[in-house]
Order: sequence, then C-alpha cells, then structure tokens
Amino acid sequence: MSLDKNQIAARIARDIPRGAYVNLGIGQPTLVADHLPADSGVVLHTENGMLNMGPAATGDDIDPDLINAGKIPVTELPGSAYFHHADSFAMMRGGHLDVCVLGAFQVSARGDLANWHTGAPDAIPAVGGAMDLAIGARRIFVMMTLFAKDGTPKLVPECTYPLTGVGCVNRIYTDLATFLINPDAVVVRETFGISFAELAERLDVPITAAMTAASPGSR
Amino acid sequence: MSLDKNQIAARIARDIPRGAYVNLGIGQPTLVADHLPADSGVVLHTENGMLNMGPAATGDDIDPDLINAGKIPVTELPGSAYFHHADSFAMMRGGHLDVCVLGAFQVSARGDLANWHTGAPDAIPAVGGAMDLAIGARRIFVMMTLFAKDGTPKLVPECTYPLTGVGCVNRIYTDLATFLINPDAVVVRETFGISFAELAERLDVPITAAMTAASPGSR
Amino acid sequence: MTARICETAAEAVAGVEDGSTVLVGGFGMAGMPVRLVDALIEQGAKDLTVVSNNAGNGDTGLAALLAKGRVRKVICSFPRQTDSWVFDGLYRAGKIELEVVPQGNLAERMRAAGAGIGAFFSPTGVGTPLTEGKETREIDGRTYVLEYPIRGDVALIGAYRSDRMGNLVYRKTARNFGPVMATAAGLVVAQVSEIVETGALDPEAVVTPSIYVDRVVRA
Amino acid sequence: MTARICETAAEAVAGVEDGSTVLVGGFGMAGMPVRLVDALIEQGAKDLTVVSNNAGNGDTGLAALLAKGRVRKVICSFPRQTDSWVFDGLYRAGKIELEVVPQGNLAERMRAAGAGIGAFFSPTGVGTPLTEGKETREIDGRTYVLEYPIRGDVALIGAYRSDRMGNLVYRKTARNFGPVMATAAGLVVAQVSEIVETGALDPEAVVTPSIYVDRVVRA
Repeated sequence: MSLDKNQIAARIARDIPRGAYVNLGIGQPTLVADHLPADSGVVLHTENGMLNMGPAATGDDIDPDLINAGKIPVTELPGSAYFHHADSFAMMRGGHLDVCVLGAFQVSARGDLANWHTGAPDAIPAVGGAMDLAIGARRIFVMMTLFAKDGTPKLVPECTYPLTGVGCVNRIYTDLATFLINPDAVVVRETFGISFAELAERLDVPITAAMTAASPGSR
Repeated sequence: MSLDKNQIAARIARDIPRGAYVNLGIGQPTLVADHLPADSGVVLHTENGMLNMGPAATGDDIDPDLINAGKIPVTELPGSAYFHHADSFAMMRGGHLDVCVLGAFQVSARGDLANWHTGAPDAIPAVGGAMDLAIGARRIFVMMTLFAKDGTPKLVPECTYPLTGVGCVNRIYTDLATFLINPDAVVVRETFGISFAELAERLDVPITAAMTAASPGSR
Repeated sequence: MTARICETAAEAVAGVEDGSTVLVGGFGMAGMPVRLVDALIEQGAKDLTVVSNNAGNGDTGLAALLAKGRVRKVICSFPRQTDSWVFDGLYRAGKIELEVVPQGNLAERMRAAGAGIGAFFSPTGVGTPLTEGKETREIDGRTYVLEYPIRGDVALIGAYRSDRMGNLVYRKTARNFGPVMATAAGLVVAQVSEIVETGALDPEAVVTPSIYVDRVVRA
Repeated sequence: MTARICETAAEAVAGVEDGSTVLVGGFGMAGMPVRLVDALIEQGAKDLTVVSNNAGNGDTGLAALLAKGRVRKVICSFPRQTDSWVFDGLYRAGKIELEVVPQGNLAERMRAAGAGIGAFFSPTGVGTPLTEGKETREIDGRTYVLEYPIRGDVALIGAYRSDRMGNLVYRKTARNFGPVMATAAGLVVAQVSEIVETGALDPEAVVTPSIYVDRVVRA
C-alpha cells in the first residue's frame, strides 16, 4: 500500500534523531511534529524567530504575537527562546539545524530542489525563507508525493521549475518510496505498494536498490 | 595659559551635544565623563558591550563582571543595556555613535589617525578596538598634547607612525589649541596661552584662523 | 540622541519625505506597526519604496498604503498570501515594482546596513533565478553570491515596551524584523504597547538599545 | 542535539584534539572560562591556535596554557597588557605566532563563521598595516577590506546561567565574546555559575539559544 501524508510524516519522524534541532517547512511537513514521540527531545525551530515551538494554539491559547512561519498561532514549550530575524536566519544559514523537512514541486537526481515557483509566467513570485532553509540545514529531507496529479514524476533528471537550492536535498520521502540522494546515485531505501522494477520503469532517473548502494558515505 | 588634561577634557565635554551617544577611549579621554553636566543626558558606550555606563565603581560596588574597555570596574545607570561583542562593534562600525573621543600619537592634516603603535620594531602590536572606533563614530574628537615630550608636533603633514584610520579625525583638542580638520584646511578654533602666529611657526602643517575659515561645511 | 516620546502617531511619522525608502516591521500582522502605517497614509508621503517581509494583508495597514498608490516599489520575500489582494491587483496591473529577496538575505542585507558592512557573500539563492546576474565567488569550495546592504530612510517598527530613553523589548515572535530594521534606517520610529520609566527594563533583556530609536509612540 | 550537562570540567573538555583552533571567551578576566582552560591544560591538547581578545593575564587561565607551551598561535586584538608577561616572553623568544585583528573584525569574522557568511567587506583597518595585502573594494564611495570567517573547532566560554537544555544567559559585560563564539565552533563548551531547570529562564531574555551549546558544566 502506498502511504498517505500522515504515514509519510510518521516515516520521516522515525528518522529524526533524538534531541535534534529541526525546522518543518510550511504545509505538509508540519505534520511530522504530530508523529514525534513525546520523549523525542526534538526541538522545533520556526524561522520567524523561535526555538522549541510547541503545538498549534487553540482557544484561549491563541496569541497573535506567537505564530509560526506559516502564520498559524502556536505555543511555546519550556526552554524556548525568541530571537530576531537576522539571528534566526544566521542560525539557519550557519548550518546549526540538524534537519529541515521541506515540500517540493521537483527534486533532481543530484539533489537540486524546486519548491517555490512553478514557473508560470503570470504567477507572483514569493520565496519566503525557502532558499535559506534549503541551503542551511545539515540535512534536507523532502516530503512529497512521487508523482504530480497529472502523473509526471517529481523526482526528475533536471528540474524544469525554477530552483530553490542546488544539490541540497539528502533524502526524499514519498507515498511510494524513500530515496537517498547519494553523491553517485539515487538509492531506493524502501518502497510502499510498488515494486522496485515498476518504480524504475516509471521514473526517468536511474535508481539503485539500498542493499547494494547504501553506504556510510550516504548523506 | 595652556590647558591641563582636565581642562582639555572640560573643553571637549562642552562640545558634546545633549543626549549624544559617546564612546570615550581608554586613558585620558575617560576624563571627559567627569566634566559632563549632570543633566547632559549623554549616554556612554563601552565597546565591551554596554550602553549608559556609569562612573567608575568603588568599594562594594566593584563587580568583576562589570568593567569598561580599559578593564576598570564601572557602574550601570538606569536605562543601560548589555549586548555582545559582535552587536557592540556593529553599533560602532554602523555609524550609530555620535561622538568618539580618542587619544593619539599623531594626527595628520587630513585627519589620519595614529594611536595604536609607535612603530618601534620590538613593540608587541596590540590594537584592541581602536581601528573600529576610529572609522565608526559620526565624529571623532582627538584629545592629546600638541607636542610630544621631545618637542616634536603631534599634528603632522603625514603620520610617520602606523595608521589607525584614514581621514577619520574631525577635531583635535590639545593643551595649546583646538583644531577643526576641515576637508580643505586645518582650522584653529581657539588657542590657549599661545598666539596664532607662534602656533603657525611651531607646526609643519598650514593652519587657518577660525574667523575666516569656519564654515557650515566644517566636519 | 535619545528617543523622543511622541504624543501621537502623526507626530511620530512627521517629516517622511516623498521618495523615501521605508522599512516596515512585522511578519504578517505580528509586529506590524499598523498605527504608524495608518499615520503615514495620513501624512501623505508618496513614491515610496517599502521594505517588508510581506506586501500587505487584507485592506488595512500596509495594504491600505499600497491601495492609496503611495508605493512605487516593494522589496519583500513573500508578497503572495491568501489575503494580499491589494498588492496582487497592483502588481498584475503593472502599477507597482517588486523585488523578491530570500527572507534571510533580506534580514542580513538590513543587518549589514546597520552594522557598517559594505557587502557580504551569502550562500542563499545561489544558482536560482533570484540571484541571476549577481557577482558570485567560490570560497573554501562553496559558491556564494555578493549581496549589498538595504538601508532605509525611515523604519516603522512595532515593539512591546519602551522606556523613556527608547530602549525596546518585544513580545514573542512579534520581535521578527524589528530589531534589525531599527539598526538600518536614518529615522527609526517605534510603536509600542506600553511606555515604562527608564530603569524599569532589565538591562540584560533589552533587545533594541535606545541608540537605535528616534521616536516612540504608544499605540 | 541538546546540550549535555557535565559533572566535571574534565568531562566538558574531553576529546579536544592536538592542532585544534580553540575560541576562548572573555574580555580580560570578565567572562573568561578559567575552569575550562585549566581543564584543557590537564587534558593535554597541544599545538593549539587560540582565538581570544587578549593573550592571557597573570599566570593563570590562558596564560598558564601558553606557559605550558600548548599554543602555537594566538589570534587576538590586544595581547599586550600590564600583566601579559607570559605571552610577552614567548613572543619575544619567537616561540609563539601572533595574528593581531582589530577587535570588531575579530568579532565579526566569528559571527560570519556562525552565520554562514562566506566573507564580508569591512571598513575597519583600511589603509593600516593590519590589512596590508588584503583585497579591498570601493563600494558607494567608501573603501572596504575583505575579511574571512574565523571558525573554531572548539569554543570555551563563560556564562552566568544555563538551563538543562543549554540555553544561556550572561551577566553584565561578562557577556562580551561568549554569544558570538558559541555560534562559531564545532564543539561549544560553557562554564556557568548556575544550572537551572528548563523553563526557568525567560525565553525573551535567552542570549545564547541551546542549539549552539554542546556541553555545560557548573564551575
């Protein structure tokens, strides 16, 4: 069976080390927080200036001064800290976050990320913190469906959409498979409801099975 | 009568605008603080991370965690703020201080400052924050004796000592005269116990009397 | 000079000139100085360049300033939001210029302006359309793009508390761009929820020292 | 990963390798992590490059590390002090290398390392012997010198309080280089006066968020 978005989020949550500092991108990546064990010690960063962000706020806990990067009211946990935007992005750019989980329109076989613009000529460009996140965290995990609604793969030989970052993605978690973007190969670590052969058939990107390719050098 | 160091400090204090943010360099410039009126509203900065520094600490007020740039124990005044070194030097470099008063070995006719190194080959070089202060404040006032102990002038056509900053000095307050370093001329604003003619005679730098040269363009 | 406590928002924004670059704090509505923007609309300055993370929400604040046709150009990271119809309309009608800057570069470029940095090499946006034509350099095996300071003639920011000198503290994620913008503009105006006596703020917890603040108004 | 609370200073500095670059906090003795430096002497790492504002005072702390011959090179702004006889002796005997960096450039170069900035143009030191041979550029009519990041393998800093996650606050001017160095090293070790429960520090007043801190010891 292929995974639904909550199952992908759970799969990602399992791969986040205990005590890691993590930024969850706007949209589906925020689901990952719901699947972290209560004692994971994972500290969530939001780029609008906070560490140790808690769950979404409800009812009386809603405070317009306490929001996440998606502008949704959130809460604070014990041990949180606030800082201004230049300090927050210095933290991101300086490589201090352990993991960042981002959505994507496309990821290329060498880890290029396209997630901010579809290239449609009439679209109003808007990037936010996507480019800073893409190049800043120690490891970038992408969370996406493997195929677009029209059936075209989102794991591609070269991105056709405008790039967010070059060679920055380390892993891709999708409904049908988890991929490691290694320096020399795209490695399929696991598949969900699809065979490796079928996956290879439907993608334009050469893929390798984990058993032969996973190595200590994997990113 | 020529001025003593306290009289020079008093002369400088008179020229510091009310409410100005001021850094007083290590050594004699710190005397300026003693001559500011109680209601001057002048806020003192110390580059080791504090605004609104109070007078030197004595007795039980001495706190090893509260020192000035000269590593002398000081006090805090209401409305003070602490910040780290990168923020403190960003404040200086960014042109936010209104006035900085520095000592000098030499100042050139175009405002070059030499105050960190005598050029002696066996001296251990040590610059501290001198270069950051020299180029950072909106106006740099130098406080010095006009002549060295051997009688050579410290206001010179070109500095022979290693420079601290280029073209950064706006005014020189000395025991014998106050000078404005204007873009086109060194202007003598006032003299103390010496005639303009004698001053001109003893200096190798062309000087102009204030009455004819002071202008709105003076720095 | 220490800050002036203003009686009205009109007094706080008096003197903003046509053609000014105005930094406007806030991330969405958190930290947005709505009263100051409203006062700027009243004040009438036009042909403005606005630097802000977003390009207005709904029909009030920044959106209202845009709707009045006072803004020639917006520099921001994320103009497109669900409620950015005012900006969207102007943009599609060709009535407003847009420069999209990655959020971290936006913050860091203002930080550079405030910190006296002439330019800096950023890894963010390298290889993407948003840095096309910009100077790049490889340093230590990584490619960077050269980014220049963004300086404002005016900054309008929202903070939580000010003392009578202009020392500011913020509240939770409403801190965001305020502290950075306060360092990067000629005239810095803060709208605060509360004005307290000087000495009432903890000097260890002051976020924006008074040196950066010119005018304060309670709103 | 969140910080580890260590039982002893020896545990806190375990693993420092020969040849490491060690950032040592403090301005004079304020903020100097004396216990950590003592533990580093015990630990025995040699051939070190030490980055600190000064080059040791008296015969303890950094001066003792130097006296043991463990330091190959010192990068600092102000080595020469009334009580820097240990450094002075080594320097005059040609037994230690010295790089003098203006204090603001020292802070900003470490800030750049922590903030992912590849290099930056600074106005400090232009036209002086301390920037001889460095790349310069005129930007907007002012000359700047290109400065590169200073990164540490290890940072040893002194702070006031830590919570159990490693969030730090400092005390008065003992803050100085600590927050900057904490961002700029692979292994960050903080010596604190007190360890408090997580949640006991005001999130608005945390100066160094836990993400930057690896080990904490009470000393």
